[in-house]
Amino acid sequence: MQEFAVILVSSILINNYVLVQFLGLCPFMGVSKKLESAIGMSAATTFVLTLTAMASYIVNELVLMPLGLIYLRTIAFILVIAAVVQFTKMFIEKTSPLLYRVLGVFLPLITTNCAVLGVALQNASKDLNFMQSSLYGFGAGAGFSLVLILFSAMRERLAAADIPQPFEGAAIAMITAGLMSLAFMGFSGLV
Amino acid sequence: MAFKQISSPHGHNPQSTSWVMQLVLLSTLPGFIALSYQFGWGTFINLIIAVMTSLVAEAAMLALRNRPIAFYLKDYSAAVTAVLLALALPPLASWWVVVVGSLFAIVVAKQLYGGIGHNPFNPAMVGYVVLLISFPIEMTTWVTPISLLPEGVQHPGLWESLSIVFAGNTPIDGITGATPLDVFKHSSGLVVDQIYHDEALFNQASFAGVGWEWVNVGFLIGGIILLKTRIFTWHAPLAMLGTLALMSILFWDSGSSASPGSPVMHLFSGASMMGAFFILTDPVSSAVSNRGRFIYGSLIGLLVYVIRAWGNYPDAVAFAVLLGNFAAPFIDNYTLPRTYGHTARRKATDKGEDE
Amino acid sequence: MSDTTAREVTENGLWHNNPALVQLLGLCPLLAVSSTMANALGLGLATMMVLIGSNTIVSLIRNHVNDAVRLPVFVIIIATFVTCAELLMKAYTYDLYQILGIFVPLIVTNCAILGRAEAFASKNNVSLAALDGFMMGMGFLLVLVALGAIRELLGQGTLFLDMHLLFGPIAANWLIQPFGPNYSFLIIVLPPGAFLVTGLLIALKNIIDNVLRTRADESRDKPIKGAKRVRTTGHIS
Amino acid sequence: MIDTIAQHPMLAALIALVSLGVIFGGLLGFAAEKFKVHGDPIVEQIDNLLPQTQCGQCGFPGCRPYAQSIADGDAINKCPPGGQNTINAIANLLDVPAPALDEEHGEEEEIKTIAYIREDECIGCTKCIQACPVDAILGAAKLMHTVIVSECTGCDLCVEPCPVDCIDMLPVVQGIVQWHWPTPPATIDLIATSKMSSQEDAA
Amino acid sequence: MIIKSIRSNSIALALFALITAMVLSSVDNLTRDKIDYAERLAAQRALLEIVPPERHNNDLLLDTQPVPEAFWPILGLNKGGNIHIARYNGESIAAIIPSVTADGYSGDIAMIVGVNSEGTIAGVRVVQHKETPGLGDKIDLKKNDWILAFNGKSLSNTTPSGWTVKKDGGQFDQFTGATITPRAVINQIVATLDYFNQDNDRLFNQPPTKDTISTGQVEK
Amino acid sequence: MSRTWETPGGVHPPENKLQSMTQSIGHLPIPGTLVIPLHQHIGSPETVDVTIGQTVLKGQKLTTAIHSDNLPVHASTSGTVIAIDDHPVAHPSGLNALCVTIASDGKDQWIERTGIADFRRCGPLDLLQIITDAGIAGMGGAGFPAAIKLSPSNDKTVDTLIINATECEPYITADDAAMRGKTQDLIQGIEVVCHILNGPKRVVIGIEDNKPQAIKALRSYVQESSIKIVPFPTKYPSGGEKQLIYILTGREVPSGGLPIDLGMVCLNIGTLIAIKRAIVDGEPLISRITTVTGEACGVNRNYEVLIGTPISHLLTHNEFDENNCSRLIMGGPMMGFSLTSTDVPVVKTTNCILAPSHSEIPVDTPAQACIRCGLCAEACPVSLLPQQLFWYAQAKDQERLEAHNLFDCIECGACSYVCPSNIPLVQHYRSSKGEIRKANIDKIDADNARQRFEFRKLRLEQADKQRQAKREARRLVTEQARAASSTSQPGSSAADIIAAAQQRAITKKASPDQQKAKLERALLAAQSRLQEAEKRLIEATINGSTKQQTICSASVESARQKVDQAQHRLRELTD
Ligand SMILES: Cc1cc2nc3c(=O)[nH]c(=O)nc-3n(C[C@H](O)[C@H](O)[C@H](O)COP(=O)(O)O)c2cc1C
Ligand SMILES: Cc1cc2nc3c(=O)[nH]c(=O)nc-3n(C[C@H](O)[C@H](O)[C@H](O)COP(=O)(O)O)c2cc1C
Ligand SMILES: Cc1cc2nc3c(=O)[nH]c(=O)nc-3n(C[C@H](O)[C@H](O)[C@H](O)COP(=O)(O)O)c2cc1C
Ligand SMILES: Cc1cc2nc3c(=O)[nH]c(=O)nc-3n(C[C@H](O)[C@H](O)[C@H](O)CO)c2cc1C
Ligand code: SF4
Ligand code: SF4
Ligand code: SF4
Ligand code: SF4
Ligand code: FES
Repeated sequence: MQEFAVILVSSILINNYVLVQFLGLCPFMGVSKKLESAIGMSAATTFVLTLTAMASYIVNELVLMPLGLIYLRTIAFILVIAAVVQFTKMFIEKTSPLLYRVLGVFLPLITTNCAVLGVALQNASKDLNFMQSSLYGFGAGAGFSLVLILFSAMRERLAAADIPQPFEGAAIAMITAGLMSLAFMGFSGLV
Repeated sequence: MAFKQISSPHGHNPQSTSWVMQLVLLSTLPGFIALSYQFGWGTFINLIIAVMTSLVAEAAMLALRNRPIAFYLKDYSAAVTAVLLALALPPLASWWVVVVGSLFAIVVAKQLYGGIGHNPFNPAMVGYVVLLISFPIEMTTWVTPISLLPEGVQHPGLWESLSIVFAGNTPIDGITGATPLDVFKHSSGLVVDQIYHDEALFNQASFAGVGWEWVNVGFLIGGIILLKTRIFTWHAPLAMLGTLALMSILFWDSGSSASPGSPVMHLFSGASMMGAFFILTDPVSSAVSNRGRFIYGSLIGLLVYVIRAWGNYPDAVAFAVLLGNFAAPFIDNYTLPRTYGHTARRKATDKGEDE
Repeated sequence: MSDTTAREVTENGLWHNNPALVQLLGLCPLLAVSSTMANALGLGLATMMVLIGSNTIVSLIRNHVNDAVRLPVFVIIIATFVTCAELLMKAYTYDLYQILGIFVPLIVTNCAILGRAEAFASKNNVSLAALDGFMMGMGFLLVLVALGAIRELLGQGTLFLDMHLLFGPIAANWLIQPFGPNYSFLIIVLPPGAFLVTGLLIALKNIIDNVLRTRADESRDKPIKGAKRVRTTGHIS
Repeated sequence: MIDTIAQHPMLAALIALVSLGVIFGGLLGFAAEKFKVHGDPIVEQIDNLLPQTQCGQCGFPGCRPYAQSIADGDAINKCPPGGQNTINAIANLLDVPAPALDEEHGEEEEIKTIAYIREDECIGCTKCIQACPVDAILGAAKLMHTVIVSECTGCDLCVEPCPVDCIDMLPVVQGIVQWHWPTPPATIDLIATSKMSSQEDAA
Repeated sequence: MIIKSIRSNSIALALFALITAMVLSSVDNLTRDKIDYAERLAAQRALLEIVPPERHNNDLLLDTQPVPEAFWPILGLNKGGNIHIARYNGESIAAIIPSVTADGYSGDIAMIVGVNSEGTIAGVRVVQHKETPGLGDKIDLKKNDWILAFNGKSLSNTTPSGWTVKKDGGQFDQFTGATITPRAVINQIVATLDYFNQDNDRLFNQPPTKDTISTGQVEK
Repeated sequence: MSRTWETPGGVHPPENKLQSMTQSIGHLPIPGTLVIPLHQHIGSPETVDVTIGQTVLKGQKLTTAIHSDNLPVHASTSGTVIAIDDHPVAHPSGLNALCVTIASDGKDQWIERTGIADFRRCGPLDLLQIITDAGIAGMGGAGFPAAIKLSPSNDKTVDTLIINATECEPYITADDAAMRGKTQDLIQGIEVVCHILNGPKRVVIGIEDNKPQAIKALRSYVQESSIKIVPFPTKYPSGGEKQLIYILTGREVPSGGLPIDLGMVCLNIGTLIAIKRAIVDGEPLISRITTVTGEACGVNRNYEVLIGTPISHLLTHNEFDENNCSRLIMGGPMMGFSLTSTDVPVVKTTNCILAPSHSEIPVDTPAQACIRCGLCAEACPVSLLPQQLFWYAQAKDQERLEAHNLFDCIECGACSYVCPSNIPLVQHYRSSKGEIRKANIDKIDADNARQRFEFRKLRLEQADKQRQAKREARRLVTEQARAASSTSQPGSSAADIIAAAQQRAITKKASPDQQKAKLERALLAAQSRLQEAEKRLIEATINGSTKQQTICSASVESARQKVDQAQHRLRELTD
């Protein structure tokens, strides 16, 4: 139990995927202008991350390792991710058209979110068991969601700020992310 | 004669922003006096350097941004930022430490966002954290409080202090040491009673840790003045102190070696009181509604405790405040008050006219 | 798209549509491996190679894949190049590979690469596509190296640190320390610094653009207002 | 079995990747058929933001075609009647930066104008009726024509076809009912103007 | 319709996968040996710094002994670890012992301590730590050569009171503003030496796990 | 019963009420000309009954209501109509509006008045008609026709009558003076209203505790009656209808709703006195009590002023010093609007003319940035977050503004008053509200235009298709003809066929009679649509939101235009 808590705290706060590990930055910058879309993106990404962590664990343990094909990890995982994303899309569309309308547009973007491949690769190199892998996947997603949602609320606020012209848009968003990352350094050493 | 077209209301109460800021400046006096008494001239020198740097930086940025300089300098906000940063820095820190901190605070954290009122993060705390991370040695070298100085040793006088700060002369041995929170953090394996017994920082204290208890009392007095003059409401500070106290009670476990310290120590050590009454209350970067500020304060209190108890940093107010700032706009979206005539509170993301 | 010229491709890649500063794609490696110039150069080169390769192949096969499998095929192509790059780096610059870590395989998900395959290579001929790959890669590389240089200099007070990882022993004494050996400003090296410096670079580009634009505006003729109007109601008899 | 495959790395790689390819390709094929995209709701949303003046200044025969073109990647700053507000709204919808209005397409007007036919000069040629995209002109052949004020979008398409030039575009009267408080001027403008006026005083 | 689409897409993708697989497996074939070599070189590097190639002629990587479970607590190991033995012509000359301390400023500090057969330190390297950059991270050889001060020290040639930082009256420097990290490292080195004294007979008298003399270490 | 509730927020600006209460209500000489704006209340416009040059008597109707929410205006004195044109009116915009200008003849001659001393004999509906004919609009604020407020509606009964004697604005003492000087009229007015409302269960006079003399005066009259006088602590803006209802009953008027939804009606002192006069004395609303105050006036005092009196007339009689006046305000300092000219006439809602000196209300200093201090939120009586509203107003984020309940802002000005950064918050809100309303109207217009454009396209397409089909048919015919002619009938030429086609076309075109019938049908349809739309507008006004109201008024407007069109075309045809 404690181990799980440690994994979660570590992947959400201390080694936050976005602010500390620099993974998933493109959607972080791209889909954070509106709170609503950030929430949608977060939900979709967390779901895909968790599922990918599980699926890539299986592929890695059952196919790549026994066959000595570790060098094919990258390509195998990216295929797995694409499949998971596709599957998620179908699944959601089938089960909840409402949810699909909210999340649908975000799903294709997730394929090229490096957080997803990052989780798969990191898990594979860390030699974890299935439960741990899934938890890392979920934690990564939760951490991504946390900062994405807070960041988008902040960017909405910045929309009316009197920002010097050259800094408007991407530049100030970067600087804001920098200050957020500064704040997140406070979590170092927690576990 | 044609008269001007002016929207109501006509007339205004006499409070102005610069008046508010001046009041905040005045209210830091008790804390400043306590700091100076306990740690010597260093704080005063920090203050002068920080204020000068901040004002120059502010003026320069305003000039670059083509804004009326005098109009904005008159609001005293740069001075408040500078003073609060200076009070948080270790006395006798090198001049360039103070300068870098002030520059970061004013230029990056404040003016790049559009100046007063627009910054989402607390400028003083941004300056502080940048320094803490970049120059850990300079930032963890604290002066020993007056009552713990060895026999015959005194804090350096003004000139000597100046030479330490500007010429980089190292302070005489024995006048620097760890802070109570620092000591506590690193006495792992000892039960609390033993720490209290062994460490001069604790066994000579009136309560909490030597020197720091009175600094905190100073800021508490200043804070109460501000509360009474209705510069801010009680929500954020009390929520923070309350949560901090609550957490330290919950994990006090009668002072075993794993205990992160007593409520009294947490409330009256480090930057607790200054944080609660001067930093959290920075209106610009905090949540907006009273409910929001309550949540914001509680969140910061919680984070302060978590980082102090289990994280890397002995004091965590600066980090916790930045994290709180980060969450504030989100909190704002979900803590609108219930408006007259509505049955429920609304969320900022609600669409249309009602419900 | 077919009327794009080589010159436009070049300008877009290096400046107007720079993947890092304008499109804000490929940010993860940009921020993660820009703590020293050597790292930046290593990853930048690898990325550029992959971009050129994938753009070329995608352009070659662009007329032979149908829509449903278009994306997966592109991804497979990119992943193949990345894996090759990974294996080669491991074999020849192992230490650098260790430092860059996960970001080498993550070139696959560098959105800039798939983005170029989709937006450009799949619509243009091979030579243009390859040029685009080169220029986009170059644009990315230049920004990455600039960022690396700034962060290394401001953060650790060095330049050309660890270059031997890339260029072998001859580069071992390239190291410069303009501020003396004891200088350090940690925040720039740490994650926050990556964001801050990138933000400043973007702002710098905006400032330069503004200057260029005002100059161009001054020299250009005023547009004829309303020149592009059409009649929505057809011709009038 | 696995052992034998593992013995031949080349074979293993082939089998692994090909089978992944087959499975995945199948999945995609399934998805592609099953979930064909129907219609493009974004066009609808963009069209909803356009002012529907139907003036053609954007270079398209009406607002909807322009909406379609935006959805296909055209610039969003070509609609002068919508002005900056519309550009901002579309930028917000599409999550792209908002450019300034492209002046080649025309200028944003401060006050809406609508067509007014000087009825005593009108010869009843019906050309304006044909020109009006929203049927805002009434009248029969050889009879005097008149503009329905509430329907006129102010596109001014009727002005040019009129052979006797009897159509004027007149600003809509801003009465007490339409009036609302203007946004207060920004502080720097205030200070700048007061500075200027004090300089003038001094001079 | 669906079946047809599935089939055609599967075939297309399979075709690509086929080409890819061929390309990749041949690249793998070409680079495999070089990569193996590079990996071993890297794994060996720290070991070789402690016991340089001229002092031994076995394969340090392969000649290992597990730490007996009884000693895990002393060495701060949670999951055990392997001790590398350096031999010159079959004779054990040094042991390289993994050791972890949890008393650092933040998180564990993992190091390897090389001890010569006579009990002096051959060298210490910190392999993993999370100490504050600019403060506690000077234990890393990349930042500071403080760690070299232990070379040649042993429990016998240095008094117990000397085995601590200067601030506490010992022989070793502390870092300005950070005493906790060096203290922790020093204490753990002492613990490791303690362990070595208790276990060295067994360590040095075991035969090599494999006949590694013939393999020799990987040459630079 | 006399328990009171406390509203959140509120401010305590200096009251400055004593200055104007040193003397009793005064009277001014009749001005030479009176300017009577035709439109002084909420509601639609009306038709003018008088012509230039006509002589009118005091109290004579100048306009006729053409719609149920119209109110007539009356001549305030006898004289000659000398102009009916646009003239500056009492409106924050400073714009002109249609006014009737009367040159007074100094005789001040009344028309015939028929008061009903024993009003209890009349039914409520008759009394309400008299109130409407007397042109009585609410005199406390928005100027809503009083009769409509008092009209019975089918599903709502009024059980509480609230009399707003708060007068929470600084400086203004018009109601205070009226309560002291015309207590009896007031009480009678209350009785009339009670009768109209069929005897509400509770009648409450809500009054701030800073008017002890008025309270005393009232008490002496109402000792034994069922009217409760409830004093409560002075705080601005307790006089807002919704605030007052909460203070007195602890209940809140639902957002977008009206007091009637709670079974309450709230009337101002002045309105009640006017009602008494209309019913008992037969006098229409032609004068009101107005406070003239401020340091730029040498005399501060309440006057009984004729509606239409130019402000300049008031000011000259009160030793106005123009050079010492920083701005001219109609109403109080918190909610009153600035006047740009002294030509503006007094209207039914003019309770105060405030001419402060430069030191009294100095020029506003430029606004600083909002520091989110929250003082405004502390002051807001309806628990809004003014700083957030301001922030989103700057960002022009209309969605967020509405989510933050912008339309619940009563524009009381408490937030601007306390803002340390001197931000003209209320103006921001007003401008944002205006923009949102305009955006809503634009949206309706756009949708309408889209429909018409698409309809037109469809029509053209169909016409095109028909034409094509016809051309095709014609081609066939000609071909056949050619084939036929080539074989047998060389005489029957193409011309014949064309003539035949023309003939067909002519018969197809409708006869004038048919056209007329069609137009009449269209007119009928348009009229019924108009009625429908008007009904909806009324419903929306009663219990709908502001947004609904704008939508409905827009549709009424367009329906009305359609009727006009149809009439116009019909006329064209019949002429
Ligand atoms: C942010 C921060 C980081 C620190 N990092 C370290 C560290 O990495 N290693 C260490 O020994 N002490 C660290 N310290 C602890 C203090 O420097 C502490 O005061 C010091 O170790 C006590 O030793 P002294 O006797 O040299 O004062 C850190 C303190 C702070 C506030
Ligand atoms: C647009 C509008 C419509 C109204 N409709 C009614 C109504 O139908 N019935 C009613 O009793 N009062 C109605 N009122 C009057 C209000 O209840 C209120 O008394 C009036 O707005 C004056 O309030 P104020 O001065 O506080 O703004 C209406 C007011 C407005 C502004
Ligand atoms: C902020 C605010 C303050 C008001 N203060 C008063 C007041 O002091 N006295 C008053 O009679 N009406 C005041 N009103 C107007 C009332 O809300 C309401 O319109 C009036 O009492 C209805 O009565 P009437 O229809 O007879 O005018 C105020 C309105 C607002 C919005
Ligand atoms: C009660 C109060 C507390 C403040 N606290 C801070 C603070 O912690 N840090 C700071 O930089 N400015 C503080 N300010 C000043 C001001 O809000 C600050 O300069 C703005 O953040 C700059 O936009 C404070 C002001 C007030 C009124
Ligand atoms: S310019 Fe704007 S209003 Fe005119 S047709 Fe184009 S989109 Fe419509
Ligand atoms: S009347 Fe003229 S200006 Fe108005 S919509 Fe029709 S064509 Fe356009
Ligand atoms: S009172 Fe003024 S400065 Fe304070 S929060 Fe409100 S608007 Fe901002
Ligand atoms: S004006 Fe509106 S926002 Fe301001 S205090 Fe009054 S009700 Fe609240
Ligand atoms: S590079 Fe685009 S998400 Fe990481």
